[in-house]
Amino acid sequence: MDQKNVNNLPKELFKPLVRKEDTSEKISRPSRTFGQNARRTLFKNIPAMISLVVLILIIIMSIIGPFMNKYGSNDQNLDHAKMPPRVPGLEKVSWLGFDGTLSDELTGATVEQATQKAYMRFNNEEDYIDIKVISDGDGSPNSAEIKATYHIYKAKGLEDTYYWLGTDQLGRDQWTRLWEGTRVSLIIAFVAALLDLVIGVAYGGISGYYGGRVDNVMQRIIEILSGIPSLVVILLMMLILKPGMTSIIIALVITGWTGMARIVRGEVLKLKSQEFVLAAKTLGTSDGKIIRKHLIPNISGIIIVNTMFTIPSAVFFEAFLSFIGLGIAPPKASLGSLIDIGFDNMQIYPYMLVFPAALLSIIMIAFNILGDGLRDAFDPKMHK
Amino acid sequence: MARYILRRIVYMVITLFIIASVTFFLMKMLPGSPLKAEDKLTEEQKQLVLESYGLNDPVPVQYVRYLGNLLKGDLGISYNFDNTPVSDILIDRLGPSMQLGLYAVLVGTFFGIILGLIAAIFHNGFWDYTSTIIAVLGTSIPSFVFAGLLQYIFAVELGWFPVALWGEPKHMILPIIALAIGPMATAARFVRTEMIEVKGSNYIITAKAKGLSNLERVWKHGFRNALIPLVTVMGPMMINLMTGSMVIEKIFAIPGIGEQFVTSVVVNDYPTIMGTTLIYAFGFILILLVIDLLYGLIDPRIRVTGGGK
Amino acid sequence: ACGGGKDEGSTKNSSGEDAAKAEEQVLNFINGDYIPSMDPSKVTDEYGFQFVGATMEGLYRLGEDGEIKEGIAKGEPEVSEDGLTWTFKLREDAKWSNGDPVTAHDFVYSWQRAVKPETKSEYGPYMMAGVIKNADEISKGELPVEELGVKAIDDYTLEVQLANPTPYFESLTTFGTFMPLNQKFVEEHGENFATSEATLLFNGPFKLDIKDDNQNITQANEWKLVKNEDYWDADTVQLEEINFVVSKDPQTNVNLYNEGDIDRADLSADLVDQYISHDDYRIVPQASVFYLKMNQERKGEQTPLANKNIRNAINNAIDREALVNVLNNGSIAATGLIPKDFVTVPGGGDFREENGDFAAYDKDTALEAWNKGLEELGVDSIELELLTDDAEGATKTFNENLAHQLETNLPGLKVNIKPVPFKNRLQLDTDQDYELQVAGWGPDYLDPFTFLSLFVTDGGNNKMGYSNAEYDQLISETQTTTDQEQRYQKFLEAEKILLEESGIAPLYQRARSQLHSPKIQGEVINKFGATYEWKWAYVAE
Amino acid sequence: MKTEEKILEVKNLKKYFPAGRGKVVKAVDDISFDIYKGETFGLVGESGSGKSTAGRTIIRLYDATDGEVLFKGKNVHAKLSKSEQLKFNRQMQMIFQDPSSSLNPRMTVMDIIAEGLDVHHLVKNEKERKKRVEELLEAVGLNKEHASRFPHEFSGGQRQRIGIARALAVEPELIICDEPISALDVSIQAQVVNLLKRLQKERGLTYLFIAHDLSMVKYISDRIGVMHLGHMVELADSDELYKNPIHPYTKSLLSAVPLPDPNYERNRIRQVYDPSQLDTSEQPQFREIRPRHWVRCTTKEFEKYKRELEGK
Amino acid sequence: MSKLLEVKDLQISFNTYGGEVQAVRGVSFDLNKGETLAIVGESGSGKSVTTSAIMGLLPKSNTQIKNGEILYKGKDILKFSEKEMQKIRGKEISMVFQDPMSSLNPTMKVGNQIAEGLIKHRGLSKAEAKEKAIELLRKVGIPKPELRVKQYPHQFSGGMRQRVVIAIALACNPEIIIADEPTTALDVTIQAQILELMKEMQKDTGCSIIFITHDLGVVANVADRVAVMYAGKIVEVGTVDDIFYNPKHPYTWGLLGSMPTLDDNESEELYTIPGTPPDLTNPPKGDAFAPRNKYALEIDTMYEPPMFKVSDTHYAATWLLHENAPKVELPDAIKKRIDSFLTKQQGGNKQ
Ligand SMILES: Nc1ncnc2c1ncn2[C@@H]1O[C@H](COP(=O)(O)OP(=O)(O)OP(=O)(O)O)[C@@H](O)[C@H]1O
Ligand SMILES: Nc1ncnc2c1ncn2[C@@H]1O[C@H](COP(=O)(O)OP(=O)(O)OP(=O)(O)O)[C@@H](O)[C@H]1O
Ligand SMILES: [Mg+2]
Ligand SMILES: [Mg+2]
Repeated sequence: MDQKNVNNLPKELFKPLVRKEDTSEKISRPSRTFGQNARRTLFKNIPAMISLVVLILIIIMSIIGPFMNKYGSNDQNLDHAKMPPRVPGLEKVSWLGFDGTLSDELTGATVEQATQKAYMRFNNEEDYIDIKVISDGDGSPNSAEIKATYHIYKAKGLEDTYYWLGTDQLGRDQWTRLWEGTRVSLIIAFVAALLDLVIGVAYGGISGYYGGRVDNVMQRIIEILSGIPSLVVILLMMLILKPGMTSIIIALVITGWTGMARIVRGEVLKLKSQEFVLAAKTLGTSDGKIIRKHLIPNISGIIIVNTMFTIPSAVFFEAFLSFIGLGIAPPKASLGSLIDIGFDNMQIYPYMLVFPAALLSIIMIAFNILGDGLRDAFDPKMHK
Repeated sequence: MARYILRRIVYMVITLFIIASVTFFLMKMLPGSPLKAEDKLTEEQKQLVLESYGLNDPVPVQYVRYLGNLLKGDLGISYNFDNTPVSDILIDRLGPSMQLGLYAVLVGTFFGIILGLIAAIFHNGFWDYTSTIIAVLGTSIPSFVFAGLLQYIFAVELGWFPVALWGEPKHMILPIIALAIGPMATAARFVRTEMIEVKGSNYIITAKAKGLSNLERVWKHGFRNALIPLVTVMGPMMINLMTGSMVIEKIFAIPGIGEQFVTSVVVNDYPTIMGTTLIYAFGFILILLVIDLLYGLIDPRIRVTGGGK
Repeated sequence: ACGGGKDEGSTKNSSGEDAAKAEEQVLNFINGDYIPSMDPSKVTDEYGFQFVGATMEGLYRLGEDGEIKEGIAKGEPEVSEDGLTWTFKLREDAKWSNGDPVTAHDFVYSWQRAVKPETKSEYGPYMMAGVIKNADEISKGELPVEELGVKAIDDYTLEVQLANPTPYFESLTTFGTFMPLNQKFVEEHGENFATSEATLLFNGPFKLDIKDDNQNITQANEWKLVKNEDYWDADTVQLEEINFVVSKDPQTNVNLYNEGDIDRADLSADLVDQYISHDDYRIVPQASVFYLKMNQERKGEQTPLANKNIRNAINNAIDREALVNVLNNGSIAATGLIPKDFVTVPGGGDFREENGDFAAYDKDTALEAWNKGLEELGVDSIELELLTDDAEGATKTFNENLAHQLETNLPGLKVNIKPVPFKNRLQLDTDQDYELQVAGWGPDYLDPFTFLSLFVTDGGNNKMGYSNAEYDQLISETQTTTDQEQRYQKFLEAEKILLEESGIAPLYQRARSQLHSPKIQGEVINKFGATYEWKWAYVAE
Repeated sequence: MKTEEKILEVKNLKKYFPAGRGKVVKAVDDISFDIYKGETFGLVGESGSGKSTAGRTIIRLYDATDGEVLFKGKNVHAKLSKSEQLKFNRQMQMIFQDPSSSLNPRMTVMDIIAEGLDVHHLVKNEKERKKRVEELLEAVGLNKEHASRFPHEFSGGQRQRIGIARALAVEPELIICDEPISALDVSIQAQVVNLLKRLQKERGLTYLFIAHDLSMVKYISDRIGVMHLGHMVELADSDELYKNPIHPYTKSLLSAVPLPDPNYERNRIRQVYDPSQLDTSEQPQFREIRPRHWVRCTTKEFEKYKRELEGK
Repeated sequence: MSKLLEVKDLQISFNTYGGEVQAVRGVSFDLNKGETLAIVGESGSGKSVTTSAIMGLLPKSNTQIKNGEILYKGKDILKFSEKEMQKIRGKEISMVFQDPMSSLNPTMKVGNQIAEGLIKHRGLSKAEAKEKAIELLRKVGIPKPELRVKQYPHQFSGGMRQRVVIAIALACNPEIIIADEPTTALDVTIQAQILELMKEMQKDTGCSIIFITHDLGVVANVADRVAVMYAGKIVEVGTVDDIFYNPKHPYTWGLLGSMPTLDDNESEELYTIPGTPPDLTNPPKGDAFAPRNKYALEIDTMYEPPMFKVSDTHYAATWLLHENAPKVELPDAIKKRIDSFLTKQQGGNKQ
């Protein structure tokens, strides 16, 4: 409005304002809780959401995956051992690696020699082996090189059979075992993380809240526990307990909870001198209720985030235990035990390693990204 | 200061004592015996040998004897290696592991810090995402998969480095890379988060108001303040790495303590397990002290004498 | 069974032709682990025996096919009528690496040392008790060590009193525990004896060389064997140097082999597929047998396995061909307790062939026995725990397949696999706290006794509640019988008894598959003791 | 309104905090005062002088190192049974300084205000609970729609009023206000102060009002105590204190208060407090220099101050 | 007097999740050489955003400078590149922040923090800069500056830290010092010291000061001129005397009235401004202050009031100054207070 107009404003506008209601204390913004804010922030975090979706898919697959084909997880069939992956449709696209062939590059003094080796290598099923000469060789050792492709499904008369991810040394379907293994690994990880959470939160909460001597003693205990290499404790537990999922979980929990306890304690220490806690105290609220209603809800974000990071490390530790031979009892599989087997076959049957290792890595990555996303989501500074 | 360190040392001794005791009794829960040809001996023969090791004494007697020897600095004789003092094992095997672990931590931290700084400077930009992806991959891919891949690609296929074995500097490269990836990822993550946090703090704004450029702000003001959490995580990580990684040592055929340690546990070589545990615990507690002292150096507000809180 | 002849066939390769010798007689090997001990009295493991064997020499050595070859002893021993007194003439040109002559006293000292309790030797009493007179009593501290039945008649004559006529005694003397020791040297170094290169003394074809003379041998990660010029038969020894380095991961080892860094790499089952067509691939059969122990009495209580039909059913329900297929390392199906190509029955063929197959895979028979067994027990299903260890790479799939076979072939059977570390398995075995167990046994000397004595009632290694009076009787008789033919008849019969009532169910006879450089010639592979014998080995062009 | 009935007696109260290496921080070092029913007792002093500590020790958030706190004649630091403790909690309440940290961010305003009602079982059912909370909200000038909202949705002044409502819920007799307005905007401070005054009138409340803003304290308090380094250095009726400040610290404090009067400010002469001028020949004591006017001083100073006062 | 800085119709918004926050909605003022301009107003009224804009300290990611210019010595610094800004920051215009603890780097020696700017802008050597730092510390009244330069911020008390911050701001003899609530975190006694120090420094160097605060007492102490901000706008501007003795905007009345003075009679209620400030994502139509204004007019809900001139130095943005508006008297409480001030002044009696 320019200065000129100001002077020609109608007089009636200059009546004192009559207010219908007192709007001075009105809050116009929609009511949004911290949780809702966190959720919105999380939902806007694309990588985290992708991770979440991927994880949910993996979890669903770990439940339904084994039932998606007709093979049971321990259906052994030595005739079908070490079959490469073959997927209907995708089998046409040879570079994808789902065409159900095995191939290898072999060398010899002459092409014939190399070919002979190829036949030997692939059960002498000459009719089903394609030979591609890479170099003719000059008769000196290993100068000739060929690439042999073995159509193992055809050779075994299994044109109508499809093992999507191939089979292992006992002819078990890798697809089924992969998802079953994922299920086992995830159960171990979730239960271990859950127990970590329960013990860690209780321990850290008590230690932090009561403080003083209680805290001192409890912290010393943690310090001593962390001074013992966790491998000792875990291996000892694995040796003392009956092998199996339960003992792996127990072993993981025994060393795992201290991290959570430390974090919770730190947070509780920060929170307990906050004035709302003091206010609750002056109202006569009991200690238990203060911990439950005032402290825990306020550190739930950090707890959730930490749990998100605990899960992949539990998956990983289980894999490590399997790797050193202390993992899940056969014939059950876990991602770790599958990787262990795959690792031994890495160069010749790479599919045995690739799928479980990739899945493990995806799970780890997804949990880590989701964890990061949650950390941001629970950080009020990130709320917009 | 001296008094503080002295007090911490006394305190360390107590902690070590408790750890020694706890592990001792844990060991006693282990089934099996130190016998090597156990499967061939008769019960009588076994008992005779156990007797000669003093293992038929009541556990408290063994405990007192153990502590007594410990005080004399005697960690005992390995059950697995004939006539080999545990201290010899530790000295021989710790060397390569510590060497590797130290280099890995240094290399990893160095590159991690660079990655983290890049990510923080270009917050939410391309470099940020790239370095975050590297960090996530680094923490997500199991070391045995990674080590196997390294060996296959760089040694078997490309032939740039030796496949395995130990002794010359060239042997160390692949294991160091395999080991360094973890610390690198962790360092990158921490530096990034801390730097982003620090960047929003008032003294950085003050620095900006002084007319300092972005780089000057990050380097002169931000970095040191972001260092504390980094030191806190890298310390224990260093001890973990320096006490060996079973997987890496096995894959690269390195005569380290990590591999030896797992073997010791599996074959019930108590004295070696105890010795290794004590070394680990000692390193761990020592590094905690060092971290506390470092805090003081990094952040003058944290007075060392304050009791470490 | 003693071939006194000298170095025949020593420079022949497998096809019997002489191969041209290479200029440089050096080999590079991987060792699967550190050397846990070099003290002959205390050695217990494969690698210990390997390097004690290469650097020392006892009365005899083993040549191709277990042939006994002269060592410190000259010619064949004189054996008394009753087979209890053996007299050995020693050669006078044998020397320790410090120049001392090797004498009969060195044997006396060493054997006494091996049995006396203070030494804490595990193998000493194990090998000598029941063999050498008074060894058992001495090891228990009941008699002074001087009472051991071994005497130096003079510097070069050794007389040994045996507890039982032990026809395989000659082969025993090739074993690490029976090596001589230089008393002066050992006592001089006391506790430190055999802990470092500097405290070792050799009388064998090679000397152990560690870079740091004072480093504890057990901690050396690299070492080499170098030709011992003072060895009495040094002329025969052609290898100048054999380098060793410790590396445990099979994949790494194969990679090293392919890079030409090493001359031999053992293959894990998983690697066999890839290298089966490799020029250097070979299978080395071994004399170790693996079998299923079926515990009849767990912690004082009878298990379903006390029922013979159940045991027979299990024995017949196992398809061993499938199992060795899973193992995939050249192992062969075991059909009895005594391995193939281990001993020959006097006047006959291979023990295994003579006694025939006891472990036929026959689903129908198995099922029949199974149902009968279940009926006798009055149950319709059984759950059994299968105790296994992680000692060998392929056992995981092996166990899974075994369990699977049993479960599919015997309806109502549930097998729970319990994998534990090796040491724990032994503990559970000692406590007889298991139901089924995959166990294995490697021979310590060339005689069926090493296998068949395992399962006598309450025997130290029985631990499965197996007891058969007739079997016990036969086994004990073999110790006193001097007539070899009769003795072997008893062995044959005993094995038949054990297996016909399925005391155990044999599984497989182990083999090693490896990549092996063709340039290695003349290497002998033993069935017990030191695995490889390099005295006659050389590097071909 | 004001009576001579002592509702709170603080006797030689001490609160020391350990500060590592055997050192202690004497946050409150031997202070004594009484609060009468219905009055507002102001407590001022620089930051760190121990005001909050005193308030918190009185309400038993801290255990006293030494000394007594008698509430209606009963020692609150004695061992109390659970029900006695609860009763005490109802009678004495506290309002906190920081409106952003004094409300649990994860609870609705309804639950925050009703916490006291729940703890003391003051309401029988959900409906009554809701009604009480709405009444309380109204009493502090908020409306009932606010009950379902979360603290972060409110401005500082509104939050502070929620804190007041929470304290009022259990119908206390004494409320300790620990700097309830320091963190608020000027325009809001007056709202809260007016509210506190109104509630005092309506409900006969007694306040212990802690602040460092002297003009506000003077405005709201009947009597004022001045704290310095854990000691109470001066205590008097508020007018008396302003007119006749005796202790040099009080004088310097008063002379530093900025006033919204440019002319006054232009001419302000600030008095600098110099502890070295104090008499150290003996341990100073809290002495009544005039009826109801107490100063911490030595005997020598006592005489000096007395003379000064008379000289006025 | 020459105009050193002119802010013209500055409009700044922030893009946030909840929408666009219109933090500054058309602010204009100017700063003369050697004067102190105080900006008052409650929290969130846009004081800091305005001054941060002058320093170019606003976060790039979500700030939108929608309109306006900031002329420093005639040049629009909003158009400066980051490099150019770096040359101005700390050298020509420097800033003192509210919280002395957090605005000093805890891990850097105080001396270095002061010297940094000198090295950067004045090209001094390290040793010279250190000399200068000691001198500055002495100037801001820190005893034993030779020792103190080697210490860390935590070894200083709150008041001393703020002196250090001021020393940093003064280091390069800037033309303008922006002090954003420099005393809010301090005790009254220390606050008084700092204010004295700042005034002294100004006398020495002749710099101009923009002083942000919400404490009217402080304003009365330091300011030559005062700008009162409400909801992203300047609602009244004038000399201190204008604002304190002749306030025209109801919001200014509220600010003045809500502060008790030592002479106030406690039985009276304080004059208050009811309600809470508006949500700047969605500022009300018309006068943003209207909902809280006892004297609001109908027109307030429709049109924003322009700046009405009260005197040459005094302007206020309220429709009450319109010729058609009903005459509204100062509220009694405030009138009485101003009267008491003025009488006191005439009496000239001050202890
Ligand atoms: N829990 C505690 N542990 C240790 N020291 C404390 C604790 N609480 C307070 N102190 C110390 O006691 C002294 C008095 O603190 P208090 O909070 O009572 O001061 P205050 O007068 O309320 O100050 P402010 O005006 O800043 O609130 C300070 O030196 C403080 O550091
Ligand atoms: N970076 C930002 N992003 C979003 N909104 C912001 C940002 N900075 C300031 N604001 C908003 O701009 C408005 C004005 O803020 P400003 O800091 O200028 O207020 P102020 O007057 O300085 O208040 P105080 O007295 O509390 O310092 C506020 O509503 C604030 O929330
Ligand atoms: Mg306080
Ligand atoms: Mg501000």
